[in-house]
Amino acid sequence: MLREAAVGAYQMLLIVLFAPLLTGIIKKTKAFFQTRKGPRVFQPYYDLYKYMQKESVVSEHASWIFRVTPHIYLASMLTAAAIVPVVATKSFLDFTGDLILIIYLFALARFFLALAGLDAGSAFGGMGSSREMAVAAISEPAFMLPLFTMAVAAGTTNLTGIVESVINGGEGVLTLAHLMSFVALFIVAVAETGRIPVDNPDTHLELTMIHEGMMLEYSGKNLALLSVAVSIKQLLIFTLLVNIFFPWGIASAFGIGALIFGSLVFILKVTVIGIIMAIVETSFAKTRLFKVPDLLLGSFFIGLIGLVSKFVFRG
Amino acid sequence: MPLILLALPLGIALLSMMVSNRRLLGAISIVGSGMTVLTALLIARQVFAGSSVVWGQFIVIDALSALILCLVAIIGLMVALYSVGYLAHDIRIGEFSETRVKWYYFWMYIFVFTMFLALVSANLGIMWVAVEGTTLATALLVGFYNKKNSLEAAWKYIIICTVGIIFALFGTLLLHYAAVSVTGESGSLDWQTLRQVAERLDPMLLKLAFIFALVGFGTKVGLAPMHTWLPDAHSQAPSPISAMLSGVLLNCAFYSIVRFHLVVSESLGPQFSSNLILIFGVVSISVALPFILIQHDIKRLLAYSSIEHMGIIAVAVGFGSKFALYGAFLHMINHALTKSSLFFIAGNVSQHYHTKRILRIKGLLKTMPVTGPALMIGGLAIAGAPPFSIFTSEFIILSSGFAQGRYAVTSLILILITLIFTGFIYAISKMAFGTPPSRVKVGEDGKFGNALILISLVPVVVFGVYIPGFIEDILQQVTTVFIGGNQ
Amino acid sequence: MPVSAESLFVFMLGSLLLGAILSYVLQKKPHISIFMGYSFASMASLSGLILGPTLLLSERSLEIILPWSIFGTALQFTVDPLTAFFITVISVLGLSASVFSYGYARAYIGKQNVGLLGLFYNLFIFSMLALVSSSNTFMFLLFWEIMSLVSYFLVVFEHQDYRVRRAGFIYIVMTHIGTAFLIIAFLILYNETGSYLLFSQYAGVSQSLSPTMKSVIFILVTLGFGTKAGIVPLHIWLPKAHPAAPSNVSALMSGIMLKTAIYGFIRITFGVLGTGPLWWGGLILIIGAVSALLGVMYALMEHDIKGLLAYHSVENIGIILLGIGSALIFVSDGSHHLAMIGLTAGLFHTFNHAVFKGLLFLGAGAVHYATHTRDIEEMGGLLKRMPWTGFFFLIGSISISAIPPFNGFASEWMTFQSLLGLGTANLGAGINIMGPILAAALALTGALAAACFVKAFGIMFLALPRSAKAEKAKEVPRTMLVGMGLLASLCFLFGVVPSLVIDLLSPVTASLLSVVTIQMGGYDWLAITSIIEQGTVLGATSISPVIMLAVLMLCALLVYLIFTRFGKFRKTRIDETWNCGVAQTSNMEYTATSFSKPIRIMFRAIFRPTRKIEKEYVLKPYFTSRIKYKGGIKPFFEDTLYRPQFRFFLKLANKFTVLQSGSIQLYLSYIFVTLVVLLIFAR
Amino acid sequence: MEMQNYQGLVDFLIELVLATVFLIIIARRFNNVIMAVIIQGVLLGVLCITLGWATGNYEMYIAALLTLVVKAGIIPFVLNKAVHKVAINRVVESFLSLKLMLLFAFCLVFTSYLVTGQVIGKGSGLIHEALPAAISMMLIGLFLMINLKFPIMQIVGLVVIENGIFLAGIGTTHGMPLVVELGIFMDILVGVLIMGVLVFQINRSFDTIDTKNLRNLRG
Repeated sequence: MLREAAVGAYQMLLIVLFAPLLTGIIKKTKAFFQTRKGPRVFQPYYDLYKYMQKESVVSEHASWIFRVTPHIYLASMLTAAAIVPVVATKSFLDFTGDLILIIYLFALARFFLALAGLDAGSAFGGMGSSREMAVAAISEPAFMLPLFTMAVAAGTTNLTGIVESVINGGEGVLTLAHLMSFVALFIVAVAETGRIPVDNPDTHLELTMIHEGMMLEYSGKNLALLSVAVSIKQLLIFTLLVNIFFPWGIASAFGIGALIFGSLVFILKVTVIGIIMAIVETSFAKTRLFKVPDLLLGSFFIGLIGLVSKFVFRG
Repeated sequence: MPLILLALPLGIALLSMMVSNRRLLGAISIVGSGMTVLTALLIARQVFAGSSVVWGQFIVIDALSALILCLVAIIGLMVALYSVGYLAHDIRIGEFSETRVKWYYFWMYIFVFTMFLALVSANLGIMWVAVEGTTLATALLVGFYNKKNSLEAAWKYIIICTVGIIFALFGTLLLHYAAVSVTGESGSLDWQTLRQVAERLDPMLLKLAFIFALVGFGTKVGLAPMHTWLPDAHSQAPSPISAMLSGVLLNCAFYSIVRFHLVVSESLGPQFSSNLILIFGVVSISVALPFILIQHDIKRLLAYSSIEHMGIIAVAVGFGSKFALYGAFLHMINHALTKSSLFFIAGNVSQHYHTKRILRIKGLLKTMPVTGPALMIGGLAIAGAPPFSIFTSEFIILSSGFAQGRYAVTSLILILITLIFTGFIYAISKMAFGTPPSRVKVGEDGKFGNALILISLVPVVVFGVYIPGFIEDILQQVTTVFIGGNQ
Repeated sequence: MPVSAESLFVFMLGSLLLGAILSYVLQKKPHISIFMGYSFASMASLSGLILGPTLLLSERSLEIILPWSIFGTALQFTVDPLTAFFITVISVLGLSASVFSYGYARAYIGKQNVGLLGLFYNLFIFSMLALVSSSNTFMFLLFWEIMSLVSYFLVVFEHQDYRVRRAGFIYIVMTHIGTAFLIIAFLILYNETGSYLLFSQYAGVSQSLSPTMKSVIFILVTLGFGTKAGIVPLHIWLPKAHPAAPSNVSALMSGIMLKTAIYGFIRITFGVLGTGPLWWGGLILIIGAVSALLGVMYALMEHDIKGLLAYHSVENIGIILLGIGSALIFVSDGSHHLAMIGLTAGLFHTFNHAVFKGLLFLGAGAVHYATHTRDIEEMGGLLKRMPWTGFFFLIGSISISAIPPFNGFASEWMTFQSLLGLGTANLGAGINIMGPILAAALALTGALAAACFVKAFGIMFLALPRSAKAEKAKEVPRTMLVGMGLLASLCFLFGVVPSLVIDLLSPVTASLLSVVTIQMGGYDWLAITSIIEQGTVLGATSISPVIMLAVLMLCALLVYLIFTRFGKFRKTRIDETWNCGVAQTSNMEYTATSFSKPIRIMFRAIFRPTRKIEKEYVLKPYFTSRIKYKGGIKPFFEDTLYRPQFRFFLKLANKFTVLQSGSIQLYLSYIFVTLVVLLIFAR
Repeated sequence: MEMQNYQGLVDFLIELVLATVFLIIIARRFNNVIMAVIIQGVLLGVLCITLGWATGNYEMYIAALLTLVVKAGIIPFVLNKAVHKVAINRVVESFLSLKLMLLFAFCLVFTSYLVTGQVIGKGSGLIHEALPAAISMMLIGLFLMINLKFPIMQIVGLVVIENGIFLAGIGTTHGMPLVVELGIFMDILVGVLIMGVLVFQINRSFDTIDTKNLRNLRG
């Protein structure tokens, strides 16, 4: 019990601590491919520290929604982090939630952030909220479908259950359905983490931004909370990607050695995903907002092919 | 007793001729009608206690006649009560002079007399004479306003009804011809005798006789496509008379068809005449539908609704099962009460707004705090919405249709009724709701008529959820009039 | 003092009738009338709230036989578990709405007849309670129609407005046509099963029905109840009628009146028809998915707050039907244990929808009360002016968007589980594929609902007021807040402790699916666990909203501590919104129309957006003085499905009037022709 | 009975009655129409007397008397008065031309003979002749009502129909019971009187009596 709790806390901590680093790695990689030097990989940590020292400015028109949003956002990401299996299949709180809950925790965070975007009354925030909710709406089914394919295969929506069923399935699991679902989910992950070609995480040009628009009014400590939460969300999505589709290497017991091995493998895997993401980002241009549905629709159809192949080809 | 019943209206009619004071006339009519109701109820009590009332060879009253008799008497009383205020209003605004009031009462009581005569006579020939008499008695009442439209209506009424009913005379004649060799001259048109000897009559002639009688009396009932006089007459007559026409005259005419039907089905089996009646019923409901949907005259709307309801009763009689007949006569009671009070309401409304056009009547709920809600209730009731009585009887009729496995035709009727409901609710909501036009003053015209409307709506509401034991008993007895001969 | 359940039931119905009469009689003294009317309604709801759960937990049924009969059919009320559950649902919302109405109805004093409102309000609750308790089809139809009529009167309560009358007309027509289907279905049932009117007796004999007849009845029932429930495309009355009614009534209409249709549907399909072919469930699933998706999409385009909520009713009915549909599929397969999840999901969502939609409608009513407008474009900044209303509305918004830890999530989660259960079922690839796709559709629905409520809440309550009306808004009276608060706390309670409701549901599913023991894992205070059948774990999925909430709170606390303890500045500075250096005005805010624009464009195939730009020039074509932009969407179903039919019918009816063209010769020839035809054919 | 002896005479009278219907069709002026109605009434009366003589049924004499008084007396009188009072243009107008009307009427006669021939077997004596004639008269009467334009002509049509039924009555069963017969006569009498009153009133309100003006009530 205590041990499980300790492992749970460890997994959470790992996520929280590693998340800014991953952001740094992605930025660095992007810089590399853009033949820039780029900031250091630890830059996000410095940024956070810097934000913490700054004064928070809150709009006079904003309500309490604006103030609580960073807390709720970060808290729900932390809660999600407590549930997702990271280095070990079993997490302390795995009975508390399943993949549906995780996605809806993201929704909770998004809901408040979108409200906060509207709260200050500035047009930019509203634009960000509006676009965010639209993109989220169409990415949601595309996000869910591949996960559901996996869940149906495993017979449960519990993440630990899914992970275990993939591991126990041996080589047989690497089917068309499996791969298609992975590809589909990967495409959605681009949208969910707010990256090119859907969104540009580095822009502050009002007309192109989605996610940044909502956060435009935030400053100081509030901004710190939000940025760390956003990178946690990104890491969590990558975690889902790797641990659901390629869980091999994850610790199935709570031995110290297995945990250390699991942690290393996990870091390796998400870093790889991060690098791939950075490559994708540098090789595409940002699309128009109204082209985004096409992309996500494509992802949905790939997921659908995965689902259909699962039942039609039984593979 | 039956003689008193016949003598009373005749007496009042003659008395009215001698009086010219409006108030006195009203008093005579109310007192007389009250006495008529008493007599009718006494007769009904005797009949429903188990023995039919017979006087000589010409008068027989069984459960069926007694039921309609009571309806005629009761609605007659209500009309008498309502007429007082209605006529007073019309005289006040100069629609007609006071001297004509006595003619109104004269013809009205002649009308009541002829209806009673039709109901009590044992002889189908005399019944025919009486039914034709109702046309003649009401023709001048329909044209009472002496305006272009009312005269036109009266003219169409008398011509079409006379032509129609003359075919019924031919039907009666054929029946007579078929029967005379069996029964001899005296009993040849006596419906009791005819039912007994029906099996010995020539079926071919009976068929012909029934067809003529159905078309003839059907004209009077307002079965489509012989209904054409009905909307004109009902809309142009003074509202109390419309109430009487719609509420009871149609029932009396229907009664005549039923008498023929009973004789004929005895001989030919129930199929032939039932199916014909059923077809006419369905056609009537269908024909009423489009006119109700786009109607713009409140009284015509009610008139078409009468066609519809006569169609429903016809359908129920066509179904012919005990349950259906129960529903048919319950429906007859419900329709008579609801429709007559609706005509009173329409009378109030048209007098208050000086128009019968639905589109020009607005905000009734506000301008007429009693009549408005009453229109709402009455309209919903007549359209077949629960918890009002007509829903109950329609439900019974429909279920008996389904219980016979006639899914298609019963579903069709149900759909037609539903669409008719649409038309009604549209019209009612147009009139009841909204902001009243400024020219119309707020407030009811007379307390008396309103109380009457409310009283007559009481059974409409009550019968929807609760049918008193005695009504149930009466209806059972009426249905045995049908079933009794068959089984 | 021990009170028998029977007398409680009679008291419940009786006090509603009394309340109806009293509030009408006392209409000359509006304050007393309001007090009397809603006190009796509250009392009745309170007794219903005691009665329902008591009967459910003690697993007892109740029969009350009226002392008279109509054509030989005994009139009786029966309260079985399903009924008891619906009594509970009705009472919960009835209580809150009644408390709310104390304050709300005051707004009508001097403008409308509050006595009449009280009369119909009480009768409305009465008819719904009586409807779900009716034990035979005649009474069912009777109360069904009374309910329709009373609600019609409530819809047209403010009948001075032309649009209200039109909405009422469409409503009553649609619902009456729906009823016609029901009557046909019931009467076929009546004949085919050998002339019983009692639901309980149907159940026994319905197995002898031919499969075709069963399916015919099923279709009729689906159409009939579907019209009332507002399934697409029979929903068109709903977004018109709900906004037209007073808000306390809209809450009841949307929250519970639609649910009576769900009640009837479950009563007939599960209670009477029983096992049916697979396509029944498939049909219901597709109807559910389409209703859910289109409902929420149209809601997004709606800027009348009550119209928006009304479209969300369509959506939520769809979600309920997704649960019920999957249950139907499992029933046809014989897997009653799996069916139980679907049914529980459907019924749970029924309850939840009643709670949060009731809350939202009451909130909308409160906002309307304070601002005298329903157009959300004219609101804004209300959270500061009406903090409690705003808070409750926020809770409602989160709940309806199915976001944890509120109740909407709990039931939608169960619906997800039942849909994914289809994916694992052994019913062929078609069903297997359908399950996850429908689940994805549900996910889309949820996300769109969230978008919609971000729009609704954000535009209504946040930022600067967009009009003088909103500027002058004040918090509503306390009774209204209590009414909303009650529902808001239930939203939270059922979200965190779903077993409160699910425990009540187990006798219901047990009675309908004849699954004797409840094996749905431990429905304890912690978790919803999926089922265990015959010892094998079919799916060990669980969530525990309580623990999740605890973790969430803990994390939030932690974050808060970090936030306050670290850093140089302890306080935040209040300053202007950054707006490229220009002072912020309400004109700069994002509007609801612009908020929903991306979605309008993305789903243009469905919305068919229209835009109209009018320009006025100072000097053509270079200097414009004014640009007027008008955007909208095409009402697809009205344009294609209803209006042409309606026109056609009217045209046809007009054509028929030549029959009565006034010529007496023509009339005579009808008689002539009839006679000749009869002589020829009937001889 | 000595019926057979009079069969020829009776048949002849019946055919004459039928012929008067054609007189009405051909008549172009109201006076002639009314004259034809009188002739028809008189012929019916004579037929009644003949039948009464033949069968020894005293009721027939009463019927004959009534026929002569009502149908050949009062009704034509009322009609005549109405015509003189209201009809400015005393020419009968119809929808169909005279030729077509005649053709139609012949068809109706033919059909009724055909149809009644099927209904009633051969050799039923009197009825064999009277019934088809009666039905012809009813149908032609109705046809006249449909086809002729003035309200007064509709009364005439009605009278023709009634005469047809009366013919059928006396022809088949020597009339219905006397009470009924009396009632029928009274109805017809009162009916025509009331129609006459209405015609006066319509004329007063409309200033004319053409039925094309009577088409306000529709829908």
